[in-house]
Amino acid sequence: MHEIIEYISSYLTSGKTPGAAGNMFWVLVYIMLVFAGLSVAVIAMNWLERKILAHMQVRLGPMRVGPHGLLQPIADAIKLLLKEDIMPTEADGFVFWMAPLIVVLAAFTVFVVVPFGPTHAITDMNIGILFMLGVSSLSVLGIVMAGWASNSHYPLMGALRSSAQMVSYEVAMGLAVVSAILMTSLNASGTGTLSMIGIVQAQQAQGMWFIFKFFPLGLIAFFIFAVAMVAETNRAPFDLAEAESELTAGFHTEYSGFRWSLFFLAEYSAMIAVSSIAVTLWLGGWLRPFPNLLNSPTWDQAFSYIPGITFLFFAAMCFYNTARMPKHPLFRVQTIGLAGFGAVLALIGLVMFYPPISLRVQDIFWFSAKVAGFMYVYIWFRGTFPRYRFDQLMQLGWKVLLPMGLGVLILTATVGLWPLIQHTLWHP
Amino acid sequence: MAPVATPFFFYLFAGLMLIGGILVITRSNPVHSALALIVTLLAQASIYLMLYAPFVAGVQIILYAGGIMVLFLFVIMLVSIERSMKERQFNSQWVAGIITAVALGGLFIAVYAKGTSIFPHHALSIVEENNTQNVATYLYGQYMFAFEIASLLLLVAIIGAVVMAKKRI
Amino acid sequence: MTDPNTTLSHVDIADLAAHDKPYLDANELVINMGPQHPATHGVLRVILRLDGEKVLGLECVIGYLHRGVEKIGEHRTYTMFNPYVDRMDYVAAVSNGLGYCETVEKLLNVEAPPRAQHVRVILTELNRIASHQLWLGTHALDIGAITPLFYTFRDREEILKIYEKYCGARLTTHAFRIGGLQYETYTGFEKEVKNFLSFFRPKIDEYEELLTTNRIWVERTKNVGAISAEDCIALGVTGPVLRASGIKWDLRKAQPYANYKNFDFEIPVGTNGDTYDRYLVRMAEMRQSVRIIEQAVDALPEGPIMAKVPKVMKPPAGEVYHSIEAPKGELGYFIVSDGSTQPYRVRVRPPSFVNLQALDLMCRGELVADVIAVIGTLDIVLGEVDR
Amino acid sequence: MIAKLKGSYGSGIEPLTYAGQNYMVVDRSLIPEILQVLRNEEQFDYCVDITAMHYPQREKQFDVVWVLYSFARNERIRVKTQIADGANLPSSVPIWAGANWLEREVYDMFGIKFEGHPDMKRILLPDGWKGHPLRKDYGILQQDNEWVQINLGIESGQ
Repeated sequence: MHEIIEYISSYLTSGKTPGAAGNMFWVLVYIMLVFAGLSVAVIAMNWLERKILAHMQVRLGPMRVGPHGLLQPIADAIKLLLKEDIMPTEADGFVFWMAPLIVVLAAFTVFVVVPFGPTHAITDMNIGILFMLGVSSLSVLGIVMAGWASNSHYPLMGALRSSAQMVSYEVAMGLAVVSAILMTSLNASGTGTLSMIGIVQAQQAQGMWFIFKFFPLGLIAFFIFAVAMVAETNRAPFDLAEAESELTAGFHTEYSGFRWSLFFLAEYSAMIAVSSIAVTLWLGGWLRPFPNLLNSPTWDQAFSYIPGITFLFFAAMCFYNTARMPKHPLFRVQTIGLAGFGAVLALIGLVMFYPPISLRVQDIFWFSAKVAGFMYVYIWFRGTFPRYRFDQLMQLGWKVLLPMGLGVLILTATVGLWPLIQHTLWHP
Repeated sequence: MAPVATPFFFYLFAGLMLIGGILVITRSNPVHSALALIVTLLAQASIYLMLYAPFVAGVQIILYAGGIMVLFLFVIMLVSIERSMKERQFNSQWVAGIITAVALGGLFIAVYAKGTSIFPHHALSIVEENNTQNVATYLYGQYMFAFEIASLLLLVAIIGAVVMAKKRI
Repeated sequence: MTDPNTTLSHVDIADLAAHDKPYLDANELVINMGPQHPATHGVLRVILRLDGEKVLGLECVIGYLHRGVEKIGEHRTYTMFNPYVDRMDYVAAVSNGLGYCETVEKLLNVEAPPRAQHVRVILTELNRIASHQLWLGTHALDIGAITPLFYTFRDREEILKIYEKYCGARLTTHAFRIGGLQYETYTGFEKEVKNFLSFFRPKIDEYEELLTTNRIWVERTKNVGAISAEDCIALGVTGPVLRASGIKWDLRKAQPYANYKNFDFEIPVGTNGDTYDRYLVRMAEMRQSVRIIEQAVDALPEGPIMAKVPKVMKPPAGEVYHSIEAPKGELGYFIVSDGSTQPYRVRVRPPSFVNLQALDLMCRGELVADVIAVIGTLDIVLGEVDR
Repeated sequence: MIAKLKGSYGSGIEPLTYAGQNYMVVDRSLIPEILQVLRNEEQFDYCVDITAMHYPQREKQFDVVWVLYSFARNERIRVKTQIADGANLPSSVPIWAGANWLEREVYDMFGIKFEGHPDMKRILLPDGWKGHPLRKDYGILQQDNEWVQINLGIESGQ
């Protein structure tokens, strides 16, 4: 018994990720936490997307299930789970069954290496970024399988479109990623890293987020990645695969109920995954804003309050809206519910002021906040842009982003090695 | 982190590879064959990982499982499956196939039996952390020439493919 | 293949047999779009022959919404048939009513009094705006921009409110009567219409801000589904589609009806006849409609709203073809009277039906995504195509 | 213009006016030529509409009407002819491409066939339907019960 407690508590002082420390218990705990957090994030995304999109489109969005539709995603989830799961008679049963599993598996597995903080990752891999790109590229397989197994024209065309799109945008994406990896090697030893945690630490060591590095090269690389990641996740304006007005629903036209919800889950977790890559590579991962400029302990203290303040702000918004609720008996339950939700948020916010917790949590907070920014941009895109046509999409990928990526890569290498080149040229 | 249950995982992945390989050549539905091939490639990537070659494993997944196999599936899906399933398989050369397989197997066994000196009995002690850097150092240092020749070969292949696909450029 | 009940598999086999191509040569793909499809604006069914994503040809299958309006017309009196015409182009019901009432008035040789004419122009032009708004919203939705739909519906609501206040109905208004109007305008009608105009003018800029210079929108619509003026004329295509091809022809100017000749407005024309030009033409038409309404409201005369028409209408035997510029193109009515209380024959010349013929020509060589854009830009209403 | 045509074709053309609208009743035999002349020489380049009327008491049961418009002259004209049940008319698709669906609709509703039409089949009603609904002897509640039963699986569509 004592040994077990020893085993569990020994990790807490190790200062490593559970994977690196080899502590199986904490690995399992972290997997559970990441999985649960991701599910909650997807559910929250569902609600937020509908709400934000609705407000962009001068409507209210879900308002009926719970106060301001807060319980809508839960109602949707229950509906999806209870729905009849239809499989077309002519479908290839096994492949049809496998496809959503592969997509979900690929979307969730990448989170093994996502660094929510210097120690808050399930594990740190030597090839972290490569692993993320590789595993997320496996989801193409699931999409192709889904489209083919449905044995119907629309899903097949949707699958062809999205797989062609994903395969071609992976190239531009890879080049942008490589230029960021090159930047990690600009240190004394000259060896870079592919590890996700290492990349963020390199940004910390160099005192600069890579988006500002070699201005504007980092920015351009980030821009290429940002465009490619929207295409990679099949989201508007690159949502050709699911173009409702053309292909009804693309590769998952024939899916329903639980299986369909798996695709849904995978789409949103893939969005979070690629946003995590972007945050890690260019936006300093878990680092708080200005870690080097404002690095006095006072500033550390001040920034550690921000997570709590954010939650308190949301709580205050809830209370404000509670006060604005119609004073009618029919709205009583909703009013109480909203107030309760605000109270929970306020409680979380207050707990976050408690120093041991605030220190452990603020890395995760900054990382999530940055990812949430990306999520908002995703929704914003969807509300603003018309859809690209397939050939235009391919043109953008191959004729614009790919050459740009190559150029940025070469320039980054040249600028990074400039001292060495200078040295060789001037002192042969 | 110390390796856990190495023999178990080795046999698991080796078995998966074998089963996948057999399924590739026995399935009459080409899509199923391709999927089995993906299983084989993924199992192979796992074995690379066990050999402390994470970079090769990652590249294997990105390039083969995520890239090339998608293109394979692409082509297969565009061809009508119902029709091609009814078509005669290329099974008429199974005698030649078995002879080749036996010969290849014999060669492997012979090399393994004769050349025990090539295979050290102790476990390789490559430090995991430096694998990627090592690959880079070897590729751009010692094997620079071979590497560049390989890329030239790929260029030739691309041009060849374009010439064959497009009659008029 | 016209049989609405032909299944897709039938089409496949028939088509492949017709083209005598080996099945393994997967160059040609037959896709059935509709009648239940989100982007066919109702129950249009399109059978596409594709080479990859390129359209080799297509065939429209229509008739799913056929209700025999022309047959019904022969069995109703002139007055009783009036509400039925609203159900053809249900997004521009007022225009349909105007065309029908004016045609019967021609048969009866009566003319609506000036006040009625003015109100008719106001309501019809409001209807043109409403129809174009609905077109813009759905067209943008087809191309993937979901937000304009809600903007246009928000503003269309204001027009529908005016209709509702005027005659009690919002969509199928049945606003006009043969010989004039049934109802006098309500108190504050002019002020509300004017309020709407000042509310709506900046809204057009808002729509344009979202789309006109949007790079993706321009790329999706420029040089897509282009049709030349000659082809338009040969196919009988009218309305904004014809004008976008560069022909300055609008029945309101060419053969003025109602009292359009009293109003000062311009006919917007395009040059390339592509989807983008049609978009611009319709946007400009909305602005022109605002101009017309403004003039009509300012000059709204006092006086009776109904001409002297007999209670039981028995037009003398004869036949009349009369057409108006509906939001979609030339909407013609050909009514033959045999001197009885019911028309002997009512023929409707629906603009959507004739315009839809051009779909095949406009889509050849384009991609599947463009078919959607072109169906949207033709602005068809299946209720009118099938009648 | 009509006078000129009248001059060259004589008794085959009867110009009429009603409510200020010109139309002419043309003999069936002159139809192909008149349409061609109107299109090529008189610049009636836009075929607005083709339709028909049914007069069951008459010997020549059908009136077929072409509504034409000229962009150059800003003028409409209607050409009307009478044909018997079962008689054919020449298709005007070669003259105006837009006549395609209009003629199909006339065929669908009245059963008048157009010779030389590229795709003479029903357009609004389903292919197997029996009867032509806009004929006067076709009741307003009448339907092809057999077709409805076979294809829709119900007793009646009413």
